[in-house]
Amino acid sequence: MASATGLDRRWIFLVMGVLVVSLYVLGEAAEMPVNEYVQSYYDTIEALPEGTIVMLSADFDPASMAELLPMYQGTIHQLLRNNIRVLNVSTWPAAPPYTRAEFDRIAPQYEKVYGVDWVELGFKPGDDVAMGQIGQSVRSAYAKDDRNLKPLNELPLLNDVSAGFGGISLLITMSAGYPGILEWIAQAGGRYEVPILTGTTAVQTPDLYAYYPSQLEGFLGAATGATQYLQLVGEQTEDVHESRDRNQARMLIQSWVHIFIVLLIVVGNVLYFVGKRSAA
Amino acid sequence: MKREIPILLTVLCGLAITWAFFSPYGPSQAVNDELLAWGTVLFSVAFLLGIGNLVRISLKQISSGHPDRYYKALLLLMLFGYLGVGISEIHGWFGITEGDNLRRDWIYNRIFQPLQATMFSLLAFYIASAAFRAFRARSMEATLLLVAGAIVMLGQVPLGDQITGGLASRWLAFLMSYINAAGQKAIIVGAALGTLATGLRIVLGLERSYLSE
Amino acid sequence: MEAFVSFLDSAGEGMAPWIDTGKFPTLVAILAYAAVMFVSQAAAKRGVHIPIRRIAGLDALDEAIGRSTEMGRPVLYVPGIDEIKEIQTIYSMMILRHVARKTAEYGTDLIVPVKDSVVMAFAEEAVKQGCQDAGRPDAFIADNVRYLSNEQFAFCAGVAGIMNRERPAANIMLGMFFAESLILAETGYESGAIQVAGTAKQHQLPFFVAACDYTIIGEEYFAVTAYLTREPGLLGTIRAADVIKGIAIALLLVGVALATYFADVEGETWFTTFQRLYG
Amino acid sequence: MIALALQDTARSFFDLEAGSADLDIIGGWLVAFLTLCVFSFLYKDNPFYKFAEHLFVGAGTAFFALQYYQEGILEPLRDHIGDALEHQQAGELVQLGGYGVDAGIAIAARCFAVLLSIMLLSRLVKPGGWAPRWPLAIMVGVYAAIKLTGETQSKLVQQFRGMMKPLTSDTAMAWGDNWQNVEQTAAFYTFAQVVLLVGTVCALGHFVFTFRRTRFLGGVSRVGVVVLMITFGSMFGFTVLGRIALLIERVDSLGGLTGDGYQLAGTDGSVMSALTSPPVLTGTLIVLVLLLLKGRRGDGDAGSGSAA
Repeated sequence: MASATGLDRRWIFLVMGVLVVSLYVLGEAAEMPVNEYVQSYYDTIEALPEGTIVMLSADFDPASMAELLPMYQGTIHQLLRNNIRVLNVSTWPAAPPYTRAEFDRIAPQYEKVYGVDWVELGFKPGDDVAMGQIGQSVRSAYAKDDRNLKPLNELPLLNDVSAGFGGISLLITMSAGYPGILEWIAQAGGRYEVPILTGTTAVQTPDLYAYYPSQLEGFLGAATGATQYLQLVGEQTEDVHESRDRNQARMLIQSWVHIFIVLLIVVGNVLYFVGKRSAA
Repeated sequence: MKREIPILLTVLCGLAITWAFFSPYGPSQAVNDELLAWGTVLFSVAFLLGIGNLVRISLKQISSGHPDRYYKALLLLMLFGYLGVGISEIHGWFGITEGDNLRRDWIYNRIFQPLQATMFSLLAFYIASAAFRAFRARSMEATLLLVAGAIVMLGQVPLGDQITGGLASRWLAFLMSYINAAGQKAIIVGAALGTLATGLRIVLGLERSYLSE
Repeated sequence: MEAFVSFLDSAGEGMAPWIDTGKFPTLVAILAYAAVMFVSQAAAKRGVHIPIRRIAGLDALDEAIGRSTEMGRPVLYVPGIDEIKEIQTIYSMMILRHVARKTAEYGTDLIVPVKDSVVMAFAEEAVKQGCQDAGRPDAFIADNVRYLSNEQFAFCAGVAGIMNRERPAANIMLGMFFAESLILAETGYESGAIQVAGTAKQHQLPFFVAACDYTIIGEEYFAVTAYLTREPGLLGTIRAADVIKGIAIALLLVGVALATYFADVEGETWFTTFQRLYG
Repeated sequence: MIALALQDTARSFFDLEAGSADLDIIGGWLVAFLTLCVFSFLYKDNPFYKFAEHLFVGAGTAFFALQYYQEGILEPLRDHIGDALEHQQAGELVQLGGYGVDAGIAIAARCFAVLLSIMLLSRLVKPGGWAPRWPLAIMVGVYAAIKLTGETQSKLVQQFRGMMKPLTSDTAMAWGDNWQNVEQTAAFYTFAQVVLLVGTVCALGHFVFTFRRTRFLGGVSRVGVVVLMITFGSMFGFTVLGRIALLIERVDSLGGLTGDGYQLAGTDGSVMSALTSPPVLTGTLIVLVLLLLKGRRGDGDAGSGSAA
């Protein structure tokens, strides 16, 4: 077992760093085919009638914005473009600044009015219990909105929302871990049988295959899912082209780094077995 | 009585919420809603208590001449400075009011956000190094794992799929949708049964270890 | 029956029903599990023998300690990085007591780095008791249970330092791990130690399997604890989970068979469907 | 990353209103500096990293505390009770979970929550007292019950219900996780469904511990291990995907600071062009290689050990 490579790990760090930076400078893009989970996510939103209310829960923080922010932006575009009303909540304290910034940027493009077309309720502490209470009744979970700190009855959108997910036809969560999609599946999907869509980080993606299609209408898995989704949204929304191209370029860097890591595993193992044989 | 009342409270709250899950009856929903509200309030108070702990430990390290004492002082400075700005904003003290663009967001965007994002990206380097130095196909299990991992890595990205002639993505699809899904289902069921066991013991007042501290 | 259901549905004028009949399966599942669990726990308490399968990782624990003894080097035991409220940490303390007994019997040093000050008190107690179990209370060395840091990566750096400087021949990592699992397993592998890891945190298992010699995966972790401690509460829980899994599997197979049988919609039998599709 | 989209617009030196999308110049330099501080940990634990780490813990804790304070204490206590008082004066019911409750009862109930909070806070004064146990007990009961019911419903009942579907299908479906949308034949559909079913049952069977291990159960468990290892393998692959995505995003967002908008007054380089100009980069690279070579002659891996 004592067949340590004896190589200082910082050499590998150095190669890795140089690889990523030089690929970034080269910056080319690659188109990706779309998988069925992403297609289903996109189609589910497209199928919603105008004026429907969707609850969009931002359950992430800066540590996962690399994967989730592009999906979040794309989803907001798709929802607003289709004239769907959006009720924003969050169970992670660091997410509401993203919600505020994205709606500040995107909502004016579709001439949306705050309070009528979208509402930001902000962070709700309590993890599972927060989700339980948001489901039980949005009105008792929040006393004021997050943007203007107004009482909820001054916001017209909330008039169409009632207890037990009443009036809400779909829940979308951008989920980075606990609490996130798995807890929403229990508290919203399990209890109220609300249809759920989600975009998640790579670490959580494999878990979701167990829930699709019976408990999950579709999902965007990791940076690859985000890129595919932006391609779909980009067909009709020019504003996401910039973001789409950037993600496609990242996928090419990602490709090379993956090949590099597979090579590292292969070479490491060859050295290991050669070393073991010569030792024996 | 020191233990009996808390256990009684746990059982009452637990049963009320369990009952409300099965019963849409109005009053039971109202009780459920109120109890959940208490839960979120207490959760927040407990979080703030945790900060007291952080401050206490840091102060102790500063006063005992710990090698990191200057960093701990920086931590406290940042903590209280930021809290000061934020609380003034929330309550409108010193003429600082909360508007569309918050002052605390300035600090959030420039300090918290880049730092947290970068901390986690360090792991990319550690994975590369472990791939070369430690991931060994020393058993049937480890071999299966590494091969499946390699298929997923190559099948997910455009170039990786090209160099395998499109095989990687097909294998990926099958592995993820059927074999991975099967394994995940088993893990989910196991975890749910664990939650069920602990939950039952707590709701029925049999589990008391949380009262011992 | 119908009268009963309609009674449940009518709590009063304009009111929601007493009970949501759609949730009956969940109620039945909870009650069935509770019944099996309490019966098994009571049986275990009465001393009825509940067999527990011996898991490969368990033999590995003894092997690792034995090898450290031969080489005259210490054993490193990392009880995860979570607090004591995490159930895995509590179980890790129980296993630590067993490991401490073994190392005390063999006269090998046991180093236990911890990330939390409360866990440290529990770890000290577990090691002390283990030494007493072995009849060698003098084998307990207070300095070997070490509080390193409360920060995740600083703790990780501290453990890596111990691995590199004191060169333990066996690294045992049991408990709740997060992103540091990868770095710990890699450093341990490089130091040439035999490594046994175990956690019920599924997202860290791939790294342990790839870089450790033996890995205790998922629920096996609880079974190992039950095997070592014979704690009736835990034994009953595992037994109940097994029984419920058996029932669930049986229901699943019947359900799939029926669904396949009645899959046809337009008056076909499953056989004609089969013929049409594959014939 | 969005920074790039706006990179060529001129920026103010210091702007309180600027968001993450269009940092002011001070902000840009701060972001670049802190990012590099964290990356310096890869070489070795050092004062720059420690500085950044403590700044992070301080800022993070404060930001979280403000959120918990505003949304978890002020809103449900101050605002809710204020709201209920208004209802009381108007003689209206207060809606709790969709059910109208007398305002007086609602206020009393929430005042009890205030009392519980104070009991929990008493831990600061008297750590071992009886008072904090009450709120703690309520919290534990609420959490346990909501998880117990929600997870049994979704992860046992609905999960198994979802699995009970026909093994045959008369519509050929496309399958393919990425771009090979291969037409799936009916025979393949059945094969895949059988794999899923058998895989699930065997993996579940591997986690059965208290029944005597017959040859059958041993075989089930061996197949189960294969399924589980492939599952862990796919988790492994996805984790790699995720971590690398984070790194690329960091490089990308630093790249976003190379625009002309981030010139420091009096200099003509933007944040990152100053830091990543060829001489600076080459110099850093040479220094790193030299340091690493020097480390090799010393005590080998010990240096990186303390850095890990």
